[in-house]
Amino acid sequence: MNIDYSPEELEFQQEVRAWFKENLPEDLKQKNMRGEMLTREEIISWQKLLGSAGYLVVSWPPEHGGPDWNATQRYIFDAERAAAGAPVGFSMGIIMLGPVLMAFGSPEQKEKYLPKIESAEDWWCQGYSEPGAGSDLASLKTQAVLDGDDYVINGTKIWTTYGHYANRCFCLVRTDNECKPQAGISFILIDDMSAPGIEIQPIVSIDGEHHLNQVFFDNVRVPKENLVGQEGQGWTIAKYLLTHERTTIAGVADSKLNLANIKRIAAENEVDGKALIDDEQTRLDIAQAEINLMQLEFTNFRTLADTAAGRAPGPESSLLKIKGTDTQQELSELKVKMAGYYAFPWHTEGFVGPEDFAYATQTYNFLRASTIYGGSTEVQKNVVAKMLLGLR
Amino acid sequence: MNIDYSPEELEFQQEVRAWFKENLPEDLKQKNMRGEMLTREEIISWQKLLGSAGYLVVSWPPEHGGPDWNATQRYIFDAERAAAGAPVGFSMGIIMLGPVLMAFGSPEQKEKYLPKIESAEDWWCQGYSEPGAGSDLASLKTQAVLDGDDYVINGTKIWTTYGHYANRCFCLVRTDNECKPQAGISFILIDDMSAPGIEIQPIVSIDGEHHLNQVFFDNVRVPKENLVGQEGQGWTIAKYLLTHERTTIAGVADSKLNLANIKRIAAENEVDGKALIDDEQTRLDIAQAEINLMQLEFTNFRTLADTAAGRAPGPESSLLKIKGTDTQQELSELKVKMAGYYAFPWHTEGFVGPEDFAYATQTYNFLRASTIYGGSTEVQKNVVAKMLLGLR
Amino acid sequence: MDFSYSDEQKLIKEQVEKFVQNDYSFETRNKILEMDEGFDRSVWQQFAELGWLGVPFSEEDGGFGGGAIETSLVMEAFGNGMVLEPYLSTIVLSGNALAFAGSSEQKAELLAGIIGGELLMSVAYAEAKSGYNLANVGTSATKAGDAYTVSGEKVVVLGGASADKLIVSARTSGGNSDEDGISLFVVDAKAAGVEVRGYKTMDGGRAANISFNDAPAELLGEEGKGFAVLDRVIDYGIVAASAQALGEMNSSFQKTLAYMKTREQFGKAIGSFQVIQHRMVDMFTHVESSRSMLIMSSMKVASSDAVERKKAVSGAKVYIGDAARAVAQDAVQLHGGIGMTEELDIGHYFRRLTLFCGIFGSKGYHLRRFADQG
Amino acid sequence: MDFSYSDEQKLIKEQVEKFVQNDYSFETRNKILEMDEGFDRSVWQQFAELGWLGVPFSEEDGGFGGGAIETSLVMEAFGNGMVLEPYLSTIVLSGNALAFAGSSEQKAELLAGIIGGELLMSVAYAEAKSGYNLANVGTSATKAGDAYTVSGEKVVVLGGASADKLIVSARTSGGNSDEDGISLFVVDAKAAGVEVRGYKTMDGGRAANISFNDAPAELLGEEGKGFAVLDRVIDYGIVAASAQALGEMNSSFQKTLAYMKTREQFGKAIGSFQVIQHRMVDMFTHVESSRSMLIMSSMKVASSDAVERKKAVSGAKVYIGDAARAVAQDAVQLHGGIGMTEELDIGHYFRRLTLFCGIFGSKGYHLRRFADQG
Repeated sequence: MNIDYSPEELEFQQEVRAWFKENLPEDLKQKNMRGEMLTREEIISWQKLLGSAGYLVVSWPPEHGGPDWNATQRYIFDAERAAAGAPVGFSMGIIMLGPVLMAFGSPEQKEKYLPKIESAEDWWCQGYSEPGAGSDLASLKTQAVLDGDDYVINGTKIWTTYGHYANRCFCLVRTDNECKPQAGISFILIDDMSAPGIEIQPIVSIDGEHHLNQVFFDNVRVPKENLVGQEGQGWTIAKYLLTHERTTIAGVADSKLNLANIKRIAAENEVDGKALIDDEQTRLDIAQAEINLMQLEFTNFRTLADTAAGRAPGPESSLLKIKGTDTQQELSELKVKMAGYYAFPWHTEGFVGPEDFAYATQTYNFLRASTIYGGSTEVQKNVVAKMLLGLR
Repeated sequence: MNIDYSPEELEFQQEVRAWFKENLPEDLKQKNMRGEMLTREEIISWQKLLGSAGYLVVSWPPEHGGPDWNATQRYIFDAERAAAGAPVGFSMGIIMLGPVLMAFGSPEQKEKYLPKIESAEDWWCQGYSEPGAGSDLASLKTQAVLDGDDYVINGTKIWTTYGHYANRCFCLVRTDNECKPQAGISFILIDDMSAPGIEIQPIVSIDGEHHLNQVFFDNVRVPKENLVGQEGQGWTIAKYLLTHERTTIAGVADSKLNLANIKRIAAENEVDGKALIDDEQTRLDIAQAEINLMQLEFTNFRTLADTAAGRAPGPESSLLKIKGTDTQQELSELKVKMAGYYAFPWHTEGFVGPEDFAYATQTYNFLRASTIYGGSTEVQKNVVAKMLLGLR
Repeated sequence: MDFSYSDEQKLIKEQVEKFVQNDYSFETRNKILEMDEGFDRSVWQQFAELGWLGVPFSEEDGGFGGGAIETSLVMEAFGNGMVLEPYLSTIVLSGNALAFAGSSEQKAELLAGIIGGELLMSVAYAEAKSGYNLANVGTSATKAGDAYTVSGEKVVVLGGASADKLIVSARTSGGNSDEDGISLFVVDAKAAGVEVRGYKTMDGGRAANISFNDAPAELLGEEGKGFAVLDRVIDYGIVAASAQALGEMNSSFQKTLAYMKTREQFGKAIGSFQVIQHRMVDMFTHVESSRSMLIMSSMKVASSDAVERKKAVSGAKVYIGDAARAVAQDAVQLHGGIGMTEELDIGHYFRRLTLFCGIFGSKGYHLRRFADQG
Repeated sequence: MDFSYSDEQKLIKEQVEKFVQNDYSFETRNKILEMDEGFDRSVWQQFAELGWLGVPFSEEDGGFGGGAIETSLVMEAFGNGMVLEPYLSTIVLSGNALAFAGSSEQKAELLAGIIGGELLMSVAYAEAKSGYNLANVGTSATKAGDAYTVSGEKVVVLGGASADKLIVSARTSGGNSDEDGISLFVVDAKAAGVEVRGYKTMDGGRAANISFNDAPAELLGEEGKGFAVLDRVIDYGIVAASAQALGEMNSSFQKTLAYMKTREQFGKAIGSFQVIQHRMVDMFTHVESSRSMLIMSSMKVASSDAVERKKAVSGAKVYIGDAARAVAQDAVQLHGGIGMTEELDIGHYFRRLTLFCGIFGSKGYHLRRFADQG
């Protein structure tokens, strides 16, 4: 039992660290650290830079352009990325669609789509949720009906993150109404988000920003070659993604950067005659958050060590999403508390007070979503109770 | 809207206060304040003293020997009782059986039993729960079968508080197995706990003390006159008691005394060079407990004001048990924390450290029961969700 | 002991509740949000005509003859509809400051102007590094002859951008955090040397940072004794803001409860899941417990015993602040995705309640203030 | 990075687990509880024979060659069965104190005696008014020639009543709470001037208040430099106690889970209620999260960087303490009435875990100690 990286891993860490130091633009770093939203252009050019260094599709196997790293290397990379202050960027194509195509896609699909994900040319968005369906995917209603060589899609998808930035979209659609609800779902690719019949309606969220969309499909024609796998295989594909290894789901690396940032802010900002860190409650709140994060990091290490050793991750891995989002919310709330009255001005108004606090409230508001999307905390607990504890 | 007592109420308060000051034995007060268990003899002689002053069956109507007080007076009396440091004593007969007999009992039953409750001659215990039944009274199994002029009782009751102190017992028994489970339950009185066929087995609880018992009935004969109301009316009677007004269910008065005691202890006890109250966290923990208690007191006032004005208590009254027991547990835990290492010695060992802390752990352990008995917090929430919020 | 409302109190309560329900729908409010000042001056005039702007003030000062209890009734109803008009800054804070410390001339001019709806005011007390400490005052006032001028900067002055006049805390003597030596002044927002930077706040309201550069100022109350007045005024502000928060919490609760009963997931109403049911009971508990604390503090804020007043008000702020946070977060969480959107009122309640947690002092600040009273 | 156990580690883990399961049933334990000393000396001899008493010590000191990780494996398994024998006081605290600071003579005599099972020891550090501060030492030591004597009183010395020898912190110089000037001494419990008052503790164990009146004492380690040793020894104690608590938590969780699956109420298994299911998930989370913190602290307690060590240990104590409290309380609550009784093991786990929350410092104490490291 030991907690150290091997000499090779340490060398790798240095290499990655040096790359970020040299390549991450300072203004991008500052915006990211403040919690400010990045523009589409900023994200794309940064991802292209990553792509050109072979640092974009890091979880992919080498035959598809991945760097052939093991789980520990991917973990180190992500830790260095976060520690450098670099943003996560858009990753639906890399994390979601890539693995699906590799496992279920046709040779033509792989050839057509994978290279453009690798090079950050394509921005994929995800069409899963529908109004009224929430966490209950089996009830989705968007139809795809085969008409000649095309599927004709009608319906609507909601909570489509960065749908207005994306040029392509992968969707779950219903291709059969007769069979059991889950068996009638298929996985399909939409090549062009500006195609006729597609309307994207912005949804502004409670942080005042436009991340989300509702997408309407009105007789949208998609060639039948864009079906991934077989008709009716959509449910299987969706589940495949859920069990796919994700060593960064806990968000440890970014939370560590956040905590370090909070400690710096607490030391630098003076309130009522003393530094924030010299206020006993703030000091203990920060300590408690750091302890919670320590826990998260080591639970993550346990999963990582299992993965690295080729073992299935232990039961603790199912808790990473719940605890990870708790920690993100806790840190964002801590920053709001530290901001005091400076949490009140809306971030769209520029720097009314210290820059460090300008986006505190926006981040806090936005992160309320973290315990809702991707399987709400309540649904996650249902699953753990059933699957791991055998309660039903 | 005002929060003041009327001149008459203030006069009443003075009268009661003076009585306690004059009559409460100092050693009884000290034991009670430390959280020490009282002996059967101590309790009985104290209750007899209360009885002789007309202060025992304070919730009863005058025709049965009650003092004809209104809800506010009863509240004031209980507040003064607690503030004086006087114990609650045993009250199953007063709070539970008395109202049942007044509403459902025969004239003979009233005449036979009520006066001896009023004078503290009889100690009644309650036979409701059975092993395996918990909060689910409808499933109880103890049988009472009519045989000539007697019911013959067989079965067992559990969690019988102070069953080993009591001379009498009121029970829910099953008199009919054919009908719906709730309709076959009857309410019956057992005159003599030392009668043949009754065996009382002690249950020691996690505070190391003997409060509870399991009572076994083996062909115990009870004259049929001891049935209260009709056969099958037991469920109705049990429900009647649940809705019966109890302005002291929140335990505000005793918790206020506890808090005052904790503040005194925090001021008097020095740890690591300063008084406990000068430790910032202890100070804030106490402040938070005091605020929580403020809330409880005012929620209780709202219920009381409604009752006093002849209105039905508002929805807030259903929360008094949940919040009241929370506060009791919070205060007991606070005392354990303040005790530090002195929470470790078991109370049976005499005063190993400061007397103030000698019973802290015992009380903490014992009070874990407060959220279990009398409708667990979970069951209470089920009821509120269904009855008040209309969720089902 | 009597917790029932008088007929007069019931009347004002019903009046405001009815107005909010009928004339201040979520759609109407959204339009008002988009207005330049973040509120509607014609609505404000309506309030004046209905007499609501005089609720907290004595009849001899031209008011309704009410106090914190009546103000709480108005504010709770305002909370139901998230009313945007600057009642807290103009009526509760500025009005009470004038009522507590104003000369008869000041009352005749300013308080009457407020009650009549002609004058908007705000109290400027917080500074860039003061935190929540009202005694941490760096802004200074200088006397020249009979006249004063003030210099310094105040931040996050709620309603500050629309105020015609400001009540400003400034130091006339003493060290930086001394309570003694703080005085209150009335400053005209249009006067020379006053610079106002207005901005939106998280709840869609408006606030301002305001700098004073030898701005002419008129003393309000006794020189050097302003702290006790300000401290009391802010306590009245806390009670009023708590009442508003209670209205917001209760609306969040009621709307969430209704949604839980209709919204289906996995083939049944969400509200049929036991975990949701208990969460709703907790939310209900937060609302009713907060109501108890509001009643308590709205009665005790008027106490002449400062310790009793501070314990009541700070205790209520701690308790209701925690409840507000929990209700706001749970209302969003239980609504799921739709709760995260601007389209729905739930997210707006969330931001109002989040702002409430920080207004006039955080939980930590008030827990300490409570403990300080012994 | 590798979190798997070596074959040697697995062996000791399985050995102790098997012993607890087969030879230390709840009934057996209840009999041992009733023994005069609160533990069974024949069981202790068995531990000695199996080599378990040497687990934390180097091979050159006659030990197994393990460290905190191996000790944690033993202690977690002990926790499963709530083993009563004084491993913590004798082996972990006293043994490590000797290993860290003892002369070769002291090791040869005392450490060997401990490992062999012939000698029971305990560390006496807490005083009546010291709280958790190890540097708050009023007990004093006086040197006369080459010999020392100590005077003062130590309280709540776990295992103190059965100890043959005591390691006592006493002041040889410096003010009451100075870290400098504290020295450690070995004192014979039977020596003149030593008075031991033993008593039961909440978990059924034994502790003692011990007074020293010019009792003869032998220096352990360097004079005046005892604090750093004691601080480190207690950190090892915390890790070991945390491991034991993890075993107790995990057993409480497993037993509660099993009960939820079998116990019926209102016609169905309690575990089918969603509220219970989520509570069980929370309990499971507490156990698994605590395991992460235990792994972390058992690796880092050996760090030569004192800041790293203290953060790891205090962080773990804070976290596992909170988890222990929650698991203990919920296990009783979910069991209902039966969980409140002495008959069932659940209540015994509850008291063990309650004691853990206070041992070697409360949550508040360790949160501050953590924060103090920056």
